[in-house]
Amino acid sequence: MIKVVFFAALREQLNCSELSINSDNLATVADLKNHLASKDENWQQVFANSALLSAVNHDMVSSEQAIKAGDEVAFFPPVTGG
Amino acid sequence: MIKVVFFAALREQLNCSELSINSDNLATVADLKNHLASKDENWQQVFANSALLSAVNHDMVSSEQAIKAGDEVAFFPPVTGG
Amino acid sequence: MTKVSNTAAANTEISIQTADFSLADEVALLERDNAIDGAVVTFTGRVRNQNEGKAVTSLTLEHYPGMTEKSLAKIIAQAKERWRIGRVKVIHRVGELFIGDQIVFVGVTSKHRQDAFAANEFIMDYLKVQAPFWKKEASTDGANWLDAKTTDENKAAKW
Amino acid sequence: MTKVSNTAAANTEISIQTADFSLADEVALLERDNAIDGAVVTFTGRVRNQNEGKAVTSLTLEHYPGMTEKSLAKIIAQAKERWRIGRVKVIHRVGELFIGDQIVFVGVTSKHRQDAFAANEFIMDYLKVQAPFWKKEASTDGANWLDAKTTDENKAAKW
Repeated sequence: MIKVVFFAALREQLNCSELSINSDNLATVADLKNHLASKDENWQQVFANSALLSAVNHDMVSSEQAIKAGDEVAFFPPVTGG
Repeated sequence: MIKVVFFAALREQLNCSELSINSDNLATVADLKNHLASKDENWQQVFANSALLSAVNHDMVSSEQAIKAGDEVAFFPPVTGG
Repeated sequence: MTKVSNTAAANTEISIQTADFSLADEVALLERDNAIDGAVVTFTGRVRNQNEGKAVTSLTLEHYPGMTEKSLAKIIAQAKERWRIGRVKVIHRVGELFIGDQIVFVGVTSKHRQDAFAANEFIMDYLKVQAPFWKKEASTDGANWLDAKTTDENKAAKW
Repeated sequence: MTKVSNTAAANTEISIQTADFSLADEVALLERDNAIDGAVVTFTGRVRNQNEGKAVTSLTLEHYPGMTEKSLAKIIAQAKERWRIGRVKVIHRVGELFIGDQIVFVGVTSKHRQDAFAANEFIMDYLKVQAPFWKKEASTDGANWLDAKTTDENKAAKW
């Protein structure tokens, strides 16, 4: 299983902060994105946003990043701290 | 008359912090320097130092700066504050 | 729980907290038993009363626990590689903050001032674009998540 | 007499003093009734315990009363022309100072952090080469007037 977490505007748009997903057939962050986007129209729209950032195990990564069972994958909007 | 002031290492080398000089025949800071350098060997040596800075009425100036009666002229080494 | 996390490495401390902080106390810690560093540069970021023409009433800061600390530690490590600096402290508050409240503190000490200035600004610039914090702004326009600024991206890219 | 002089213009204050100062008080003044500036950058310079390999015991600071204030006011005015900054405070101590003592403080506020960082470092860089202060250092080598550094000249020339 993969733990998936969402933050800020993304969390609100999806009305979801965390979910678990079976990692079979999901080789990369891009695969996971496509899988999540297929949930419904709202999720599809949200994941169509190219500005979306992703992290695997607390490191910022690109969509090509490989993922495996036990990973924590995060999706969030560009950051605005400081 | 011109008021002339000296600071820091210069003040110590000359053993003088302030003096008054008749401004007749002194058109520029360079003239004043030459005049002071003519006092004795010590003053001559001190004013031979090309790193010496000068100020007229609290503004840093070059040796070509014109001076006149009533001015305050200062000579000092490169500054080391902060 | 006012202290969300506190991460300390050699001469480095990172704190994510809901509580306010004291600039004087932070600088005293940076300077304590530290007579080799003659320069101390601090940055403090506060909630402004307006943003892009709107009157702001409050900000709510969200973050990604765990990743926040890791990303800040990485940014500080990069700064330590690039400049000769002594101690570093970074504090970032989360939760609801009001006008004038302190949001973020970066303190850096060094032997020579140039290093402390550069490292401090570098840490802030990278924090802005890499550390997972998000601001929701309550203003005359209602409550809205702030958009990231391309100027911040450009500024970080210049280092 | 601990306060040698205190010069205030619009949003600018310059103080030459023998007394110590409180970073917290200075920053509180910069921030008071100032909710438009979200960024505060401070620089504090302190007496280090060594300089070029020698163990330092104290520093004695001399200055040129009148010219000091004028030159600092000019430097700050230049900073205000170049960057969009809010308030500026510069404190420089004179007299005898010991290891760890605060020597100089520069505080700058601004709407956006970049301006406060740049203006603060600019003011320090120019203070170093233009403001008439001189340091006499007491160290294991005896008491000696410090030489100006060409690196400081070069740094100021870069702006």
